[in-house]
Amino acid sequence: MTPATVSPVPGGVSTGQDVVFASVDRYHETVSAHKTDGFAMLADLTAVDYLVHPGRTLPDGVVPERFEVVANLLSLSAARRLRVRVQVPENAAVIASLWDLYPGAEAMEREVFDMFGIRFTGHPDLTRILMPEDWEGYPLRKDYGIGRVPVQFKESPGPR
Amino acid sequence: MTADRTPGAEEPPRVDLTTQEGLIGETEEGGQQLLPRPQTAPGELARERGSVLRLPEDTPAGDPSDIDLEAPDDETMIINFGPQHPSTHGVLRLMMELDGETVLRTKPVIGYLHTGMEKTGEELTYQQGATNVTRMDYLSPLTNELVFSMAAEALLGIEIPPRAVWIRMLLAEMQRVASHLMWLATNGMDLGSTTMMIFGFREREMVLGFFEKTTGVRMNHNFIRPGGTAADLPDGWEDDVLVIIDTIDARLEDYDQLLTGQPIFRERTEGVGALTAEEALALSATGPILRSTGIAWDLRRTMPYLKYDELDFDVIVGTYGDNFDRYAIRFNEVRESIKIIRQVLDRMPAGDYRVQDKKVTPPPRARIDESMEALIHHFKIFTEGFKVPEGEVYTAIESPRGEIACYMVSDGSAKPYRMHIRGPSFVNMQSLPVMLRGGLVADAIATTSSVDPVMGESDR
Amino acid sequence: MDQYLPIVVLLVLGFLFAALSIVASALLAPRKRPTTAKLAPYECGIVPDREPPQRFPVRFYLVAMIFIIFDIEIVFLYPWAVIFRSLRTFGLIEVVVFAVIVFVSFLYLVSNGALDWGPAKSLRPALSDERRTTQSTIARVGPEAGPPTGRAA
Amino acid sequence: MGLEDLQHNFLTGRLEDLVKWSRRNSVWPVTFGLACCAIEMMAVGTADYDISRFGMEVFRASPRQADLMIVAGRVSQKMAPVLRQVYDQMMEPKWVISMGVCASTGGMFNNYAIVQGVDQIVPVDVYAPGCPPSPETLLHTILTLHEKIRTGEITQRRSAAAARSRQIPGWTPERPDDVRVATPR
Repeated sequence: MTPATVSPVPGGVSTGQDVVFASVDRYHETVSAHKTDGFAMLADLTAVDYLVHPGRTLPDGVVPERFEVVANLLSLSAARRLRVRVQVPENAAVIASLWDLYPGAEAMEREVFDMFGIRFTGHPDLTRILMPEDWEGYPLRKDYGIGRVPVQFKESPGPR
Repeated sequence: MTADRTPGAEEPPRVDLTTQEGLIGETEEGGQQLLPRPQTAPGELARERGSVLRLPEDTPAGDPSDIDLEAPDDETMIINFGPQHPSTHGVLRLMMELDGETVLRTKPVIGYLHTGMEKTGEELTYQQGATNVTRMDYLSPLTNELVFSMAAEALLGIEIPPRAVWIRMLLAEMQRVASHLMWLATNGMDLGSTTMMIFGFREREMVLGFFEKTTGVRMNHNFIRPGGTAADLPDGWEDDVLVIIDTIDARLEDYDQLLTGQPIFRERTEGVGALTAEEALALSATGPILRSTGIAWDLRRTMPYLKYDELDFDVIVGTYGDNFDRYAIRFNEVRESIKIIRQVLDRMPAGDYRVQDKKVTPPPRARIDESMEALIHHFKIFTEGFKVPEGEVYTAIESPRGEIACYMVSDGSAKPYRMHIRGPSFVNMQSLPVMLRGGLVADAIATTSSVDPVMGESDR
Repeated sequence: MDQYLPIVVLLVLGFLFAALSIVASALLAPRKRPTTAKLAPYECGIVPDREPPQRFPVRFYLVAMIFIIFDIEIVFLYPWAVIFRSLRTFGLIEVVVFAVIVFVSFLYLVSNGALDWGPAKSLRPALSDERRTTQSTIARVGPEAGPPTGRAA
Repeated sequence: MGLEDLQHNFLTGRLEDLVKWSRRNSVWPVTFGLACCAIEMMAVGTADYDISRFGMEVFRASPRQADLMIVAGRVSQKMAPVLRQVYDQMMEPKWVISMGVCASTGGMFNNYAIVQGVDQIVPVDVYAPGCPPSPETLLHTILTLHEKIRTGEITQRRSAAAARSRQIPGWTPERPDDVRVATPR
């Protein structure tokens, strides 16, 4: 399923879709290899912050990191989906941009940068897309509070 | 700002909003805006000019006979097709550089309706999650709920009873009819035909009437929940649906005559906002935009979910990829949805409308009084919510605007660990710079309306 | 004197209407000190930070000139319209000649492109000439077709 | 001298009623549709629930020609200054309807992204409950506004004292300092 030259760790099948784990430096190669392999469209690109849930099931060759960038490729001719999951360490949260392979990734990567603070090298315009420009902090990180204004009649600041 | 604040911790200056000079707000978005050409990176400049297929830096964007992109800076004008604008379908801010009336380059600035729904999604249990998700794409709320529920069920690994599947398909297709009618209304209004606005909303009210009868509310239903639906269809629903689809089917001829018959409408949509198949694929556009370029990609057909593989319907595909094709596609998709609804009408099975697994769906209200066990289940589900085994899933379905998908990660607790919704409008809107290049400002209105962006789902 | 009475009445009425509306708004308008936001140009809700461009492309002025041509033409038609009945056919021929002369100048303007505002490069793909309907340029892919074999997939 | 300096006596009574009647029956809303409530606001504008029966025939796009701002939908932090700018550019006398719970109190989105109640940015006249308020609710809100115009002061719509008296003693509305609306300059 994956061209032999690139050596991402196959992640088996999760609910009917193939999953592939790539490392940060082989990420761009893996995606371009799959693109030539028939995956004509990048359906979605998002990230997950595994700060509070490190113990997730990963194939043995993969070291769990705090962030995980998930790119979802779609092959129209074979009607198949493929998820490329990449572990991104917290201190060096930088990963290659897929902008030159799929120009549609530009906005998705800007959203991941805006929400998680993961930088994309080679991205033409890495600025915030959803939050105001002068907003500090990256909202979707697990250590970022939800910013709830306490409701007047319920003094306890607990969950709703 | 991050921690919860106790009320009145420090006395904020109580600004009296009525009588003073008016608060000058900061609407400056710096890097997110369209900067003058010298300050924009070449890659971004090519992107804004709509040359999507990565041309080497030195070749001029598009073919040389193209518009004069090198007009000197002081001759061109950067305008805000701003957040508060009648024809941007919500709070989309399109910044455009114009040479007179011709659009040179465009940059959509979004985020004016960012509601932090993905963060809120991590705070709500699976049982409550549908209420949050249903407010994303407010023209087809049931489609959001469907994709969220299917993701939760995929993680749970449960099979929902056949009647629930068919009810979901019926509601999804009725929602598609309502959404396309709403699009026809606003597209007609944007291009000057207010009668189409009245027609479109009049028919849509009938569909909303049926939704109100079935789910209790006109919008934001929270009716499709993990495990099936919240309630059964009201009895006598067959003739309600029959009346609705027969009236709409008959009235489609008037809309066809009203819009296609108008030379102004045709003049403003034929050949305007053209997109080629390679550009649509490169920009990950889906839905009517992708189909208008000639690629027959409709998830209901190519990657069927629920019971769409047992239904007979056509996927409508365009040829030129311009506004008129997208109008024709949506127009005929209403007919296809009506054809599907007729098949669902006579093949709706009887039986349960939600799965009987006591851990997932609450017991019927009546049984709570009699059996202690039912009361315990009811209490547990509504206070703590049901636990979903650990894992991650990406389910995608065909919403009226394109592929809406839910990437859900669960850590075994009762709340999703990460709930990301792939909004079709968020991605389709990125193809605007390509479609608007070289057109007039009036064409920008027609093309933005033909992309049918819903800001709730693109800003999430 | 009676010939000029209607003109005088018209002038007085015009003046009165103008004066009345200015005085009324000065008298009745609430708070007179407009805030800085209210004086700022309306840019769809965005606080304008750049001053609006001064130079406008020449096409805008061309359209204004065309308007002036026809405006003057109408001004000349007014006196003609008052007495055209007594001029009989001579008056008719005279006004037709006048109109033709003005129209020639309009044709000249249109010929060298004052009115075609269309995009320099017509992005309209090669449209077949027959009239497009909601059925003509779409294809229906039924259940029997295999995976999408669209041109570029 | 202006309308606001009018003394309240029997001579000016009829004039006030006339002015209030004319204002009440031609309130033109500015299109400020944000989210789901905007769809219901549009539904109110069309044939089934027709607000032009109440003189609101047309939704003006530019604030210069509008009297009423219906804040229809949730107001995000990025949208707050834009909302304030459009409100400032509206002509006097102007009113604000906060349509839906998201505009009125932040609704179900009590998080970092939504301004918890539009009354922290603009003075609000009538709050419409519901999520989204059904068209009938919006019509009821509009009639309440008309009633308020009919019985209210001509121009001293909301003097500062009136706004403060309505507050519950001992509770100061928490106004997050990050509402990106700078203090006036």
